[in-house]
Amino acid sequence: MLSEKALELIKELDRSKDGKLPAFNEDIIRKVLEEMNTLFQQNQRDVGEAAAGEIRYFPSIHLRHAALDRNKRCLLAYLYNRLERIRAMRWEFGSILPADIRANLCEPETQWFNRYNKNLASYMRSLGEAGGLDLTQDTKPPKNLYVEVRCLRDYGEWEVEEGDTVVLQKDTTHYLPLAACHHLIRQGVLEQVE
Amino acid sequence: MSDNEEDIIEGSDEEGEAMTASEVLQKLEEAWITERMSPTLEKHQSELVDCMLDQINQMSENLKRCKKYDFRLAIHKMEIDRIRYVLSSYLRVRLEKIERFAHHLLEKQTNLSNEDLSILSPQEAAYAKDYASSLEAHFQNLVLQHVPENLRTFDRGKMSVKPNLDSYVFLKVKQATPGVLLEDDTGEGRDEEVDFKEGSQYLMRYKPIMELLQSGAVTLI
Amino acid sequence: MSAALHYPSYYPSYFSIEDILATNEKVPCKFEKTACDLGFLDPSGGSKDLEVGTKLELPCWLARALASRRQIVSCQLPKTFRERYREILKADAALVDLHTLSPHFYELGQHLLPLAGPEGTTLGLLLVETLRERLRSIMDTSLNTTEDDAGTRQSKLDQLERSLFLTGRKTFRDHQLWLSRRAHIVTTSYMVTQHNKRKFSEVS
Amino acid sequence: MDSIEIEFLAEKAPVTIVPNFTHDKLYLISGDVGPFTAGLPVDIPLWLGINLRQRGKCRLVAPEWMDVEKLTEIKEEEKQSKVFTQMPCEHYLIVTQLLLSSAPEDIPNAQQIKTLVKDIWDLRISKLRSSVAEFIESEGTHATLDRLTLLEINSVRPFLPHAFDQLHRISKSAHGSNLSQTTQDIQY
Repeated sequence: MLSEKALELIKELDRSKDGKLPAFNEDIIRKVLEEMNTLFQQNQRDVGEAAAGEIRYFPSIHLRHAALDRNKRCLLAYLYNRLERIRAMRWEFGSILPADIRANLCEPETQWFNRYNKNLASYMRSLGEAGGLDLTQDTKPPKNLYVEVRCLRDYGEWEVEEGDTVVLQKDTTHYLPLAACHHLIRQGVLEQVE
Repeated sequence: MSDNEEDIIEGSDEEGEAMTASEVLQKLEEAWITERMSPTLEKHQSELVDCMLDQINQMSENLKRCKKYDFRLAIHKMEIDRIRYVLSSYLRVRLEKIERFAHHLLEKQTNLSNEDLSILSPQEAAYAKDYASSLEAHFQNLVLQHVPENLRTFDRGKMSVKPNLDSYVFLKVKQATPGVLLEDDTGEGRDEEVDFKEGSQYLMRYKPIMELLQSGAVTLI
Repeated sequence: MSAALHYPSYYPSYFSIEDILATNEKVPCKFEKTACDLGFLDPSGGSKDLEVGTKLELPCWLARALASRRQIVSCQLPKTFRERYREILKADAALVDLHTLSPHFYELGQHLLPLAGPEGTTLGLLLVETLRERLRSIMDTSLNTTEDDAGTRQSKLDQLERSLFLTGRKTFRDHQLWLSRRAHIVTTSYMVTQHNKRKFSEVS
Repeated sequence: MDSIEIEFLAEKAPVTIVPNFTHDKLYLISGDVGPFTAGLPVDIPLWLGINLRQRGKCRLVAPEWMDVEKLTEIKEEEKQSKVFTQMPCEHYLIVTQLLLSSAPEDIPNAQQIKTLVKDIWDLRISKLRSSVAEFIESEGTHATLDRLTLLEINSVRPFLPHAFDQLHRISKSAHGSNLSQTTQDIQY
């Protein structure tokens, strides 16, 4: 059936839910684009015939046109849903993605990610008059200023606040201001214990 | 630390009267809940946001002069954290909607007669524009420029994602409003009228109460 | 999933994966006009054209495009939506294994409405009534039961019902976590955790 | 909203404390609190009360309704009544949880209070579930939820509004009056 290749792209995304991102499938995209060009050329030819009075070509023209639209929809939906996941990653991983995830992005996606990063950063900087507001922080309503945290891996020396540093060594526990160590918890360096 | 009990700050409600910081905070919290519960993007409240950001920044500055063991320090810091949480959560949920409905919102924006009616703040509008055009550029780059000529357009009418204004919401009535019309749009011709009593709570579609929400007769809960 | 604050219910858009999958379900069609040079689409026929009278199962998106304007094809409802199954659904809506019957029951059903002809009204009613009948038990199991029971229950739901069910589950878990006074603890990002798990399993 | 966010809203409600210190008024952004005089009860926001209690600076005072006799009465009334009765506090479960987890020794009959409040919650939630079921079957287009508290409403959210969104969307396409967004996309 027509447009079956294009559907494979959608099924691929459907199978890898949970925010995972499979490698960019350039191969199938190319095949879909080829199918589209073939369908288009056949339609060009038949449209020529139809213009010369051969109305019997209309059903085929119509059918191929529907398939062309369907292919376009699948391709754009593939790109769109991937960008949505890449966007979510900015909020979860931060502005630098782990290397193995980066490897699954195609070059234009990496560029898009960088542009998203930049746009977000300049929006956050523009808030208020004193240097902006980091919206990736404060993910939960605050309870206490200080929290007890356990270190999940060696991270080395880290500056809590101006001039105040601690050494974050695996399995050590610390009592730190949540506002300062929030992003280390989100990134899996520290774990909040209670 | 602000030692002035009558700490009146700039910022204005409909009557143009100055509001106290605590009134601004109250309004911001209401706007936050409404934004969380509404299916669409509500009108921006950047005056409230700017004012509160200013307040917590000023307070943080003042706290630097406090002695480390000042009894009040932790209390003020906690309050700053609480306010910053509301601000962040409010602005985050707006960003989520702005991204999702970017094209739709920008189109509404261009059809505006008056800038005061703008739903997006100037910063948000800039953000939405860049976001929408980054999507289009990406589509162009990887797909649209490679497809047959008659399929190369990014058709906004068909493709832009729109909010579902038929979404059901919970609401509380602030001002009694008789005869609220719930039009039946499923074609069964069962229009209904409901008398909103003050303090009553309902679950109903967003669209019929959109204007009452804007006028303040109801709030989303 | 992540820190999403705005969770609208399912509402199809041009980019919906769900909608694209639902519209791929097959619909029995008969060609009312000859489609030149497209004989290859019929795996059983060997002719160059798709002749008038050819019966073929087409994906819903194509069936709709061909049936709508020039009536190139006429369509039949897929069997799940025909009378025999409608009777079964009417009699015992709450118990039917809808997932096996049609994984995109409600979405496909809605796309079939314009193809249903005089049966349209009955089909429309069937969709609304089936969901209404089943909601109670979806709500009760999603908001109450243990994880095991929930799993069994979920397997018999269509895609749309599943999304409702998972919505209820999330609320249930959130409330349990809150009751245990652990809801305020800041945790590692979901994606970071998943990523670390994958990395770990690759190493070991 | 998550339960934790409703708790955040509930933490703005006032609670009475008896401080063991004396201090001038505090000028918070959200409003002034105090002054504090050792031994004299004063009303302050719950979040602050709990913080001061954790720091050993005060004793919490149980709200008037947090009383075995009163709660037993409320429970009986809720049992007898077909409709939801008026709760003495918009955030009764949250306030109970917060006070009992941070200072059980400040609340007389803490264990009994906990059980009673849990019973009241359970009664109301099961009442809510059956009225939701009735509402679904009634084919109504809107529901009244008078006297339900925010956390109770949240226990059926977003399931209930989402379920109605879907019923509505499907009815709408069923009546063909207004084809949904994608139905049109595929149409041509």
